Amino acid sequence: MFTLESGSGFWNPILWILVLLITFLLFYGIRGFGKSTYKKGTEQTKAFLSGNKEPSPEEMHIKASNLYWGFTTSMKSLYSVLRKMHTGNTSDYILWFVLVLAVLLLILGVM
Amino acid sequence: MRAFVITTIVCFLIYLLLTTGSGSDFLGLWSNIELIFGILLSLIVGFIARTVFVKNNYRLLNPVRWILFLGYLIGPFFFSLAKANLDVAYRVITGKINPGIVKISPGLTTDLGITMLANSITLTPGTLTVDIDEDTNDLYIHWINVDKKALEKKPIDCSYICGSFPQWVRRIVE
Amino acid sequence: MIDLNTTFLLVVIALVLCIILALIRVFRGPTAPDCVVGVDTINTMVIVSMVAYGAAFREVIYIDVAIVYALLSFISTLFIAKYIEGGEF
Amino acid sequence: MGVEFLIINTLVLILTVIASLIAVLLRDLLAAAIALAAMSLLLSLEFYLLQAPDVAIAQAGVGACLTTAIVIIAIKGTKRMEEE
Amino acid sequence: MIEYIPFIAVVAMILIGLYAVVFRRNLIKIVIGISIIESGVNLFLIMLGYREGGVAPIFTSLPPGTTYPPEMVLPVPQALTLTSIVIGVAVLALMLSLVMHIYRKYGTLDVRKIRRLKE
Amino acid sequence: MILDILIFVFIGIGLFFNLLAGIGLLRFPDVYTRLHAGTKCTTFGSIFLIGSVVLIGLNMWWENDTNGSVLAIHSAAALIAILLTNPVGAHAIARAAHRSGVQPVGAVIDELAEKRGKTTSDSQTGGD
Amino acid sequence: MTVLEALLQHSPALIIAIPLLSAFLLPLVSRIHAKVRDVFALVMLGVTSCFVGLLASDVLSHGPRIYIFGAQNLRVPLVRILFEVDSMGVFMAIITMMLAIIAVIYSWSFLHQEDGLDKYYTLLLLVVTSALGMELTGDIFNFFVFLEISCIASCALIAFWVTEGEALEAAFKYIVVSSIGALFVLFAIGIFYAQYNALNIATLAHLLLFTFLDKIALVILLVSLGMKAGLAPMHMWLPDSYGRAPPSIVLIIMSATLASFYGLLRVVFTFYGNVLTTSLRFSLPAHVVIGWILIALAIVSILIGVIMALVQTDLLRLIGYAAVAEIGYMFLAVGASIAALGTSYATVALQGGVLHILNDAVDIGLLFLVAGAIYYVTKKRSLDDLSGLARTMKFTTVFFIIGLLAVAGMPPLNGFTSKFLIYESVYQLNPILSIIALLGSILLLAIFVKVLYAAFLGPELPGLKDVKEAPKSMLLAMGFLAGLAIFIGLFPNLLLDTLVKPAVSALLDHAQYISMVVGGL
Amino acid sequence: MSEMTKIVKTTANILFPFTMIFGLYVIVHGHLTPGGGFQGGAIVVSGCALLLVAYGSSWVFDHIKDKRLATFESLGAIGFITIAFLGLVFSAVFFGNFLTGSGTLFGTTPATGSTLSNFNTGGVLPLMNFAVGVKVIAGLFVIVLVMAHASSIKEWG
Amino acid sequence: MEKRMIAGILVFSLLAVFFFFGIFQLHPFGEPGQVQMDDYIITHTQNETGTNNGVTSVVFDYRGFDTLGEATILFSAVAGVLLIFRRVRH
Repeated sequence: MFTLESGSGFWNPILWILVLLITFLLFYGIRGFGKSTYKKGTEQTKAFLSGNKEPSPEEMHIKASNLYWGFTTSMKSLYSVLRKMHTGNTSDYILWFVLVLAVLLLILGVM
Repeated sequence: MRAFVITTIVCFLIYLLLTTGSGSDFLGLWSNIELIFGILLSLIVGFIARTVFVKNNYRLLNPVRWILFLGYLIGPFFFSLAKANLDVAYRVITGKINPGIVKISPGLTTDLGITMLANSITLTPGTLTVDIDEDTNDLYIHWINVDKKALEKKPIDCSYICGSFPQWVRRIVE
Repeated sequence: MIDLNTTFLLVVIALVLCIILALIRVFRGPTAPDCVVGVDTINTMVIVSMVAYGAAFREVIYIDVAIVYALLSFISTLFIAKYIEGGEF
Repeated sequence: MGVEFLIINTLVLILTVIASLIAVLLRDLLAAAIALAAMSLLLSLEFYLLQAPDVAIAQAGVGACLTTAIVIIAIKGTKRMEEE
Repeated sequence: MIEYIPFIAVVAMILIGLYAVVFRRNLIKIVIGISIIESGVNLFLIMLGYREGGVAPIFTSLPPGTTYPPEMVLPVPQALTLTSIVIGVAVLALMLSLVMHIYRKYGTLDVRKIRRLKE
Repeated sequence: MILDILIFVFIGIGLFFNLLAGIGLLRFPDVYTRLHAGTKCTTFGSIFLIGSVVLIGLNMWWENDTNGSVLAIHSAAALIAILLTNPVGAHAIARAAHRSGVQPVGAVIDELAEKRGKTTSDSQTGGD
Repeated sequence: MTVLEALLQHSPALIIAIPLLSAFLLPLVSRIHAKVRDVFALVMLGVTSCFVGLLASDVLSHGPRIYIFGAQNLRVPLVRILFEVDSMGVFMAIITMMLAIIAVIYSWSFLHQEDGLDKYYTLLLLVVTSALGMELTGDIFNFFVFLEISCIASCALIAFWVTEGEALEAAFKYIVVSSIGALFVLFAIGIFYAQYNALNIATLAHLLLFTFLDKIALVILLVSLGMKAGLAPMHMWLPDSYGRAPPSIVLIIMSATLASFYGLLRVVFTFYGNVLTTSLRFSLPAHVVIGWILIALAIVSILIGVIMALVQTDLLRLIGYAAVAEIGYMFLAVGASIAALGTSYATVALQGGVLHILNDAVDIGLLFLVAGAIYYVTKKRSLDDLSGLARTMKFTTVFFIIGLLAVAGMPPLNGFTSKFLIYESVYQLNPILSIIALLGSILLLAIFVKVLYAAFLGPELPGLKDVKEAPKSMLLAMGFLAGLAIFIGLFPNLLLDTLVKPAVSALLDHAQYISMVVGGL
Repeated sequence: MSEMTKIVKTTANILFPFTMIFGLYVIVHGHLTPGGGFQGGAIVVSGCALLLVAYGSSWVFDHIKDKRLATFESLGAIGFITIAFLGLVFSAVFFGNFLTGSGTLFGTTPATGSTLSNFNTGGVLPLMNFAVGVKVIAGLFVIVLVMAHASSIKEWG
Repeated sequence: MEKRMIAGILVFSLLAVFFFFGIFQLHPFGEPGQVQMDDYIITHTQNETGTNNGVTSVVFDYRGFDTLGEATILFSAVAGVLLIFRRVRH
């Protein structure tokens, strides 16, 4: 009764719950293999950077705007068009409205 | 209290005028329910507007002044108005003007009086009230055709500009 | 003898033609006060044409609109005048 | 309803359109507000001619007085001239 | 043709208003443009209700010579227009108070300069 | 018959002065003189035009049509409102124009400007 | 007649009247005490929800309901306003009430330091009323009136933080855009009135002939309501206002937006239901043209939404663009179902679209609430200034991850269920559409992983050391939405069978909607 | 803040009660002549705006506070919706016109082709007119008042 | 800037053409086509609502719910203006 069918496919939550449970059990089991000598608050937890000093949080912090640098740079031509489109000008918003209105009128009016 | 009563009565009279012909219960012109509503609404308006409508000036309660006012309106005022318009017509057609702004001291003291005089001046020949001195009640008047004779004596005599209006106004209001 | 109703309609037409003259002043007026003078004149003419139109068809309850206009057009004139003279509201 | 009505109606409509055009085109915002008041006025006359006195009163009260008042107050709160 | 002139005026008013909104740069001009569009739409509604030779839908003091039931213009568009007028004044007041505030914050009324929110 | 003639005369006078107001508004050189035309002529014209309507209303009332009373009284109310408001409006405009610095064209004398020149403290120059 | 029956009979009117009355009363009530005011708003919304539930149970079991204002029975021409409540309207009303109650609970602690809260709650109730009215009404002018109420009240709410210039700017843009849209809707109403002399939706749908004027009106309605719903390329107001309004308000504005979307559905399916199959030139049926128009706009929305969201640094604005993409999904489903009208997968697509309305409300709402919680504790908007919040805000992080997965359409959560239906059905119309939709989902996932990485993971910045967990009532609101996301994700069929399928059949069965009113003549 | 001249103030004093009584006349005759709650309310508000422009907003604030006006507006709205609810109670339908034809207050039916004398008609319509009138007066005036005040002060909070 | 102008002119002329063309499909001015709803109101307003003014009877009786919405719009506008100016007063 929980199966969702869409003509060509299906979706069963019970199955998904089972899969999730198994994943969780596996995760728990693997976790058990960890070292028992690992302790919090000792030297062990500190990062080892080839003997260099650990940088401060500000230096380690990667800004969100740099995160997908590669993607945005490769799509630069698309972004320049889109940025030009989003002018933030109230009149342009209405111009887009009128434009779509006119185009749709043309389509439906000619048809 | 007196202000409240006066305002209410005036409002009621206006209401009666507006609803003339609504029925035949009262004097053959008004219906009873209209009268009741008129009184109620007049009380409301009287309560709200009593402080602005009546400014401690009860001279106008005298009916003689009302008759005088009517006489003023029909007599000198209307005559001047007609003259003024012919004057403007003349100036519109010929385009001859000789304007200037002059000061007169009519010597009226009450607000109502000065207002009536200023309005009369605006509607009468070749003159237009531009400004008023709040303290001395002097009027500054734009005169479309300045009379050279009048400028000789300062301040300018009222009679050049507004004829006998200040006397009339004084008789009516003050 | 022309019909009285037609006469009043002709009056309205004449007044509308006068309104055109005043509207030219509103458009051309070099300063704002000139525009206001034009609008003030239009006000009065509109009131009169309303009364005349109501009288032409004997539609007596329509005259209320003219009274409303006569009372209210004055207020907008005052607002504009107060702005021009630089007063604070 | 004869030819007189048509003439009046057409004239008033043309004037209304002209007044709205003035309101849009003038650079001085105060003059634009005044032209808007004139448009409102003529629109009210048009409503009156089209036998809608209720709407004419509403347009008179709102369009001629309150709209003008609010626009003037807003111009007072900001500034009068359009920037180039 | 002659009987369509009023509707042409309506379309002209709507287009004039849209022109003001799209091509004028001043915020108050934009507000005026919206007001003009609204007037045009109101006029359109009233025109739809006009019936040639009709009187206003009010029975009090009908003009002399009216037969009963009289020929009257349609009342529903007038009621709709009344609602629309109230909406117009409410929107206008709100927009203009926003404009006043924006002027205090940005120091300008130019719509091209009021676009901190973009992209 | 007499009434009809009277009404036609009134209408003629009223229309003449209203037209005059329009022409004067275009012909005069500055705002003050335009106010002369715009205020006086329209007021005078309105008195006659509305007066003719009032006459019609009174005539109807005389013939026992109650609608006539409404026509007459409400038209008269509109007239009174015009008479009260027009000169005050003209005064307000003239004062505002003078304060905003509009000089009367070809003025031979301007005592108000003199007075304002003396007290420079309150010299306001209209809108910003 | 028992009391329950009487209440049921009048519930369409009471659903509007009770929040309206409480909005009028609220300025007076708030004089007593601030606490009283908060509780009053919630209680009144609760009462309204009870009526919505009552009406829903009746409508779902007994079919549509009609309520006439001011008269007992239908008069010959339909001069009076009437409400016509069918399953679709009820479905939307439930969504609206859910969002409203969550927003009120969230605002309790989110805004407790601000002033002007009595006006805030009043306007909130008014927006809720307007959304409910748009969903239940059966009269097109009434729809316009409620549209305007939602415009004005939402605009004032967007400008709630008046000290920020950007909020005022967003509010101005919103009101310009929406009032012009509403004026054009009124123009379209005038066109209908001129031709058919009726204002009732059912009557108009019955009489509609698809003349040239009707085409103009259809285009105007589509574009205006589409703009109000945030369809690209008229979407630009949406990130502005969603990004600058208080996040609790965004839920309310979203309910108004979804109500406009519902209006669009109503226009296309019911209003033009009779004439959708008319043949136009080139022997193309009208529904194919309209459907492909909507599909084209939807694809533009999805792509613009995700691509622009990727480069945003303002968290709330980013979610705003994601909301545009989500709107695009709904339009894609609707467009596909119109284009393929009559086939079996058209129904599936519409089911997906209607279910996606609810899922969009839950997911985007949850994300906005999380973003609001972050703003509440850090007072920072930009993602560049945020880092390592997971250390201090554990619950919020969990809720964010749930919202992230749900929005991206990851399997065990609710976003997947509707997107699954959409992909499946759109694939049968045209595979490329399905691919684009999947691409959009993947990009959404990428976007929110970026947010997760930037804001919650990473080193702890010194400026954010003394950050505490969000207050309890905010957590409660977020938790409710997160729980709902999981629940719908796991048991979509419960919802699909009880609510969505009746709603879809009500939309498609325009003949019943029309005959409810016109048949009674 | 600043006041206008004496002439304007005196005229405003005279015109204010006239405008007000005319507005109320329009409100209570809404079911007979052109007009009604909204139109009459707009007229009364214009009268109040006359005082505002003649005396300045601070003078008006001395006489009435915006909070009280807002309360009046709420009361008007509540009155309107209460009449609608009374329709639910008395005639079993929301917005039912329960007074028409009842013969009591406003309960008579007007004669055909009638004159001004049918004041006692309309059912609940005059009451609704009055409620809407109160609401519109308070609402529009508070808008104008607050905006005028905001435009006249230099420093905003 | 120039591109925007050209696009605007093009779009506006297109819109104008369609609107003007659409306007001529309407019923002529002064002769409404179908009037069944309004004629019902005109003939029944005096009996059903007891009102002489047809417009008022539509506004407050037949379509009273719209008027409630209208009142709500005014209410929300007032609340909005007071909300926006809340720091300016006092």
